[in-house]
Amino acid sequence: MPLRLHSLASPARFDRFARRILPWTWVLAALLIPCGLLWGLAFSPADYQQGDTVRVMYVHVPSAWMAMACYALVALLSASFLVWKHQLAGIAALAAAPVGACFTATALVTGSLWGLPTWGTWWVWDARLTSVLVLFFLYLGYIALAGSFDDRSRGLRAASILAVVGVVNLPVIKFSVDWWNTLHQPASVLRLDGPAIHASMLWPLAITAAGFAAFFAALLVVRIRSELLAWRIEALMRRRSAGAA
Amino acid sequence: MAGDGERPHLLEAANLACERGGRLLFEGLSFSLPPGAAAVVTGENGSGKSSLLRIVAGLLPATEGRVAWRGEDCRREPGRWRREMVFLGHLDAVKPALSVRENLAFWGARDEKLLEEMGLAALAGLPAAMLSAGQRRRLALARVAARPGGCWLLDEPAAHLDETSSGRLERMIGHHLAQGGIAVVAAHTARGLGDALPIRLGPGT
Amino acid sequence: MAGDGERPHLLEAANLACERGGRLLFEGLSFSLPPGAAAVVTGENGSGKSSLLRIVAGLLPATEGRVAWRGEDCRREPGRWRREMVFLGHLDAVKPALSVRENLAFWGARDEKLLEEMGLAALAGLPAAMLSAGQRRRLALARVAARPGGCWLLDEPAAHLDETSSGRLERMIGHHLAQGGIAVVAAHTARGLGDALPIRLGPGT
Amino acid sequence: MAEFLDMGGDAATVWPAYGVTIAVLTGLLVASLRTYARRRRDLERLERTGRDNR
Amino acid sequence: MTGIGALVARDLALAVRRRGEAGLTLAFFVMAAAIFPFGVGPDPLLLGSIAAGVVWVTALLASTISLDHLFRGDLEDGSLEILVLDHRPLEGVVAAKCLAHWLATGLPVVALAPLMALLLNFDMDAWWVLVLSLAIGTPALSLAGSVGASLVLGARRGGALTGLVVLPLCLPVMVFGVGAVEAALAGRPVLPHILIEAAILVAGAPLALKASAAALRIAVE
Amino acid sequence: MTGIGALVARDLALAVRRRGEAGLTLAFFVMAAAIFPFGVGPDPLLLGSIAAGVVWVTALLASTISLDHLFRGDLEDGSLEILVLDHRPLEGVVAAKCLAHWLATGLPVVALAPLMALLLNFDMDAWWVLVLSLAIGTPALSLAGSVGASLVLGARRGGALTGLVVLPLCLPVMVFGVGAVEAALAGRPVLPHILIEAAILVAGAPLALKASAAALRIAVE
Ligand code: HEM
Ligand SMILES: Nc1ncnc2c1ncn2[C@@H]1O[C@H](COP(=O)(O)OP(=O)(O)OP(=O)(O)O)[C@@H](O)[C@H]1O
Ligand SMILES: Nc1ncnc2c1ncn2[C@@H]1O[C@H](COP(=O)(O)OP(=O)(O)OP(=O)(O)O)[C@@H](O)[C@H]1O
Ligand SMILES: [Mg+2]
Ligand SMILES: [Mg+2]
Repeated sequence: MPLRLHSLASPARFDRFARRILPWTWVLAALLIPCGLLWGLAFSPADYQQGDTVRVMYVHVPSAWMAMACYALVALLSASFLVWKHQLAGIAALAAAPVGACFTATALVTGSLWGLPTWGTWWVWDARLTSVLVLFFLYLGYIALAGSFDDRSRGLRAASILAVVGVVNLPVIKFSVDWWNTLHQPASVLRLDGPAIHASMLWPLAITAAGFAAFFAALLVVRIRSELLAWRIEALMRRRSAGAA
Repeated sequence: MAGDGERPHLLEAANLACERGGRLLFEGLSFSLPPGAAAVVTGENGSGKSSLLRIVAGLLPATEGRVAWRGEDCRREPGRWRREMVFLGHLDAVKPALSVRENLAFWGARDEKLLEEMGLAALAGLPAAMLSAGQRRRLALARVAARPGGCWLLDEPAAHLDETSSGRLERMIGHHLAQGGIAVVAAHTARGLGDALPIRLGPGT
Repeated sequence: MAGDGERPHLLEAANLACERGGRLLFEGLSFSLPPGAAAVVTGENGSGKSSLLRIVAGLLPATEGRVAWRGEDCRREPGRWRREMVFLGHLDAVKPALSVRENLAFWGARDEKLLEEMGLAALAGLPAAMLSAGQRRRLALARVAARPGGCWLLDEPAAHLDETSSGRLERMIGHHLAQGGIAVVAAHTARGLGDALPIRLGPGT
Repeated sequence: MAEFLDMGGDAATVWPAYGVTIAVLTGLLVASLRTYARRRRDLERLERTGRDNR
Repeated sequence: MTGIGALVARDLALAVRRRGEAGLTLAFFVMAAAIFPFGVGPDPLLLGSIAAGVVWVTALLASTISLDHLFRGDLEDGSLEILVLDHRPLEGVVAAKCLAHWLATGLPVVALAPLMALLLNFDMDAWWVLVLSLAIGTPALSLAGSVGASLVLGARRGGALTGLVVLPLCLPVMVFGVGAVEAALAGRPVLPHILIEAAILVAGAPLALKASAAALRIAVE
Repeated sequence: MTGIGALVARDLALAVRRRGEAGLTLAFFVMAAAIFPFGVGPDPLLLGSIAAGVVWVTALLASTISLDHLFRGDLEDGSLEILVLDHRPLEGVVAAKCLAHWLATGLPVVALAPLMALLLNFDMDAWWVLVLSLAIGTPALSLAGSVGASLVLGARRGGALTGLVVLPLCLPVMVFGVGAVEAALAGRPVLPHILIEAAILVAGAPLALKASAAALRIAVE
């Protein structure tokens, strides 16, 4: 389906929805992130083994979660775009991907920084680390593919297919710590039998994570709007230049 | 759309519109063809002849409107729809590494008579890489000729052909129409398709 | 071969023969063209029109005979010979990833007037992948038009062109001939090249 | 305060980690907002100049 | 479904014409195998311990090399349009292409694996596991490759983009393929790895075919 | 010879024009290198010992993956005919193509080699040897590749020979390239290897250009 101009011209329902939730998400993000980070930096206890380096956790772990959740979302949106031809879903996925890539990057960098004191090196080719790197490339591939078609809507459809197929990597990342003997920590929060870390660490972690999620939601709305504008601008320009003929 | 008297129309295109590269090529285009009828699409370069053929073939989604074959929307029943649909674009779909005969076999056409009808009998064993432009076009036409009776969509079928072969093409289309097939042909002149339904597309670029 | 009265002949082909795929396409073919003259090569599919043009261009070695440009054998002095020789085959030599304007620049043609003359001005920024068949052919012709005055070898230049653009092609060739250039054009009809030297090739396949 | 800044000797790990995260996220935020604003301006300009010829 | 057999036969016939591809794959494979022992030095133990990984990685890279061919010829000579319009499902066409690709790139690797293993001083008791894991894994690589190749087909350019798109998709298969060999070397049970690998192939194949077919439809627009 | 500069500029423009291509190629390399640890395991010592091989194989992969593009596009869209007819020597055209190919595939490897070496735990005292050997070797790979790529074009039926042609051309370069690195790691003199590598490049370049040009002339006949 080529993207009809009018179907984009007034994604009115999205706009109404966005208008309603946007203030809330900004407020939530602005409250939760500083709160969680400060808590993590200043008021949570140092680890008896790792000392103060454990504070990296409060940025590392939420980033890592967001990196994976974001990919899951991109894949989900892409799938619904492909199946139900819901244009907005495809555009939303396109808008979300760079955010996910950024979270992946921060997870990688903070993890590396954390690795130096704990493992004695900032990079090992351990399965967890490498698979997150692969996730980063998957994001890059998705973004690059979407951008390398002359026709935006064809690029979006091709990239959506990639996003859906790329889901195979999520289990590899999630379970890499179980399948291999890795240096990396196995899951201690997101486990079937409940979290296994102390509440004094769980709280700031949960608050930062919630803050990141709120931030993501707010940013996503802005980026979707921006993306919609880009499509309209391009369509207009195309028509102008074609009309001038 | 209703039939033409008693004969039901095989191909019906209703209210087609096509926008490409930001330019509206055509809109509100409707036509329908009963068995044995042909349409000839003319228009300047860039007016959308090829685009129209690709829409009818189902290669390109129409911006608006629908196409029905034997009363069924082509998007719904791709299997049945496509079995009778034969498309020939600007490209010949010829495999240079295969011989002429093998090329036809590749598309499921094993009848030696086809080679003769298209004047390819003498070239049958030659690798297609060695064909001249017109000979290659004839090979592409032979693939089409192998499946008469359905819906032929031919984009400038006479490109590169000489007089003799243009005559072969006319005979081939005539034979097909006589068997109750229909044909939509894009061309720069309506020559040789005198009684075909003319479809004239808007200005080109 | 001597000149035509006082004007020295620019292009001289003497006793050319060509054998391809075991078939002798032509032999003993001689012709020569003074400045401002054109030749039109006609013949059936597979009669060797393209082969002749490729021999003159120096892409294909002749089985026999020689071609001289300004009195020099083309094989001996490839540098000088080729600077003035412009070849357009069945293929358009268009890079789909580049825009129309960039395609021309790729072949060293930066003149915006070329775009206008070939009716490509409105398409200048479009990636060539989005051109229609005739538009692409026009782009190929614009490349040729950028180098008037030498020897043009055009193989079915009017393929895929509509009426308007065929007119453009005729004007373009006329302008070139008026500047003292010469042209050898392969075509299925001699239309638009009325006073050109006719070269009719033998039977095709 | 100095003690807090020192992070138990792990300042070189903790502060860059927080710094990078905050920098990347604010960078993304700023970039997104600016592109959005730019596109709004572009569209307005486009809609103001020239009518739609269709 | 009667036509699918004909489809496969046809693509195979065409593939046989293009032995060049197999030659290139083999050349790459041999070169890679010749290069690795250099770095590792002659230590047979070390060499043996990385042999499986090297063979697997090389197989993966070798299969990526010829991916750009897979559909591009068909796109450029116009055959792809006809194939997309065929009344038989496009997935069948893709499957036939994948099979042809596997025959040209996967099969030689499987066949050569024992020799490579020997050269790299691989523990020969486990060689059949290596061969088995490759035999199951390389078709999956071809399938994943076809997804990447068809996706970049309509794009302005392939090359690095193809690789970037394909390699992440291939990873899971390789992980379990290597896992099986390592389990065999360590005396642990091999079956679970092989089963997971096979499961990925079986479950992934329809997905990959569907995805490729969809991507091809986009490419001919 | 004045026109050759323009020729190179043009081909480079075509290669560089594809925005983001360089970034894409870099990502592709790291991705390709990231495959190895999945195969051979995370042991830093082991990885360090195969690092040179990994980098070199990746370079080979990058160079071969886009080889088929080198002239085929030009042949099929008809540009090759025009290039052959250019008044400037065809060898110049080939050189320009090789340069563009190297800039797109070789240069990124050379640039990235130090980082890869670092990531793969390579002995950092020898990193400059790795870079040097790649800097001399990758152009040779591009040149050898161009011979192979142009030969297939002429071979009517797909040519089973490409791989076999490219193999003996590339192998010596790679052997001496990796050899130099090995020598550096073992504390032996590096210069002989580098000199031989350079000699292959210098002696081979004109030969490769001539051979490619001849093959291209045959291809357009
Ligand atoms: C570049 C290096 C690293 C990367 C790419 C990385 C990646 C990840 C990912 C993807 C997760 C989410 C896992 C899940 O939810 O199942 C995670 C969680 C975690 N990481 Fe890392 N990590 C890295 C380094 C480190 C280091 C050095 C440490 C500290 C020793 C560490 C400690 C943790 C902890 C404690 C969790 C939370 C696990 C849980 O409770 O589920 N990571 N990391
Ligand atoms: N892939 C594409 N993407 C965007 N626009 C396209 C694409 N292909 C063609 N167009 C545009 O659509 C218009 C119609 O193209 P089409 O090929 O249908 O013309 P045509 O009538 O067949 O012309 P010709 O006589 O030259 O074959 C052209 O202006 C062209 O620029
Ligand atoms: N590469 C080749 N190798 C061998 N034979 C060839 C080759 N190319 C063409 N031929 C043969 O040479 C003959 C002449 O081909 P040529 O292309 O010159 O014909 P033409 O007059 O241009 O025909 P058309 O009108 O179809 O373009 C044909 O019979 C063809 O089979
Ligand atoms: Mg057309
Ligand atoms: Mg011809």
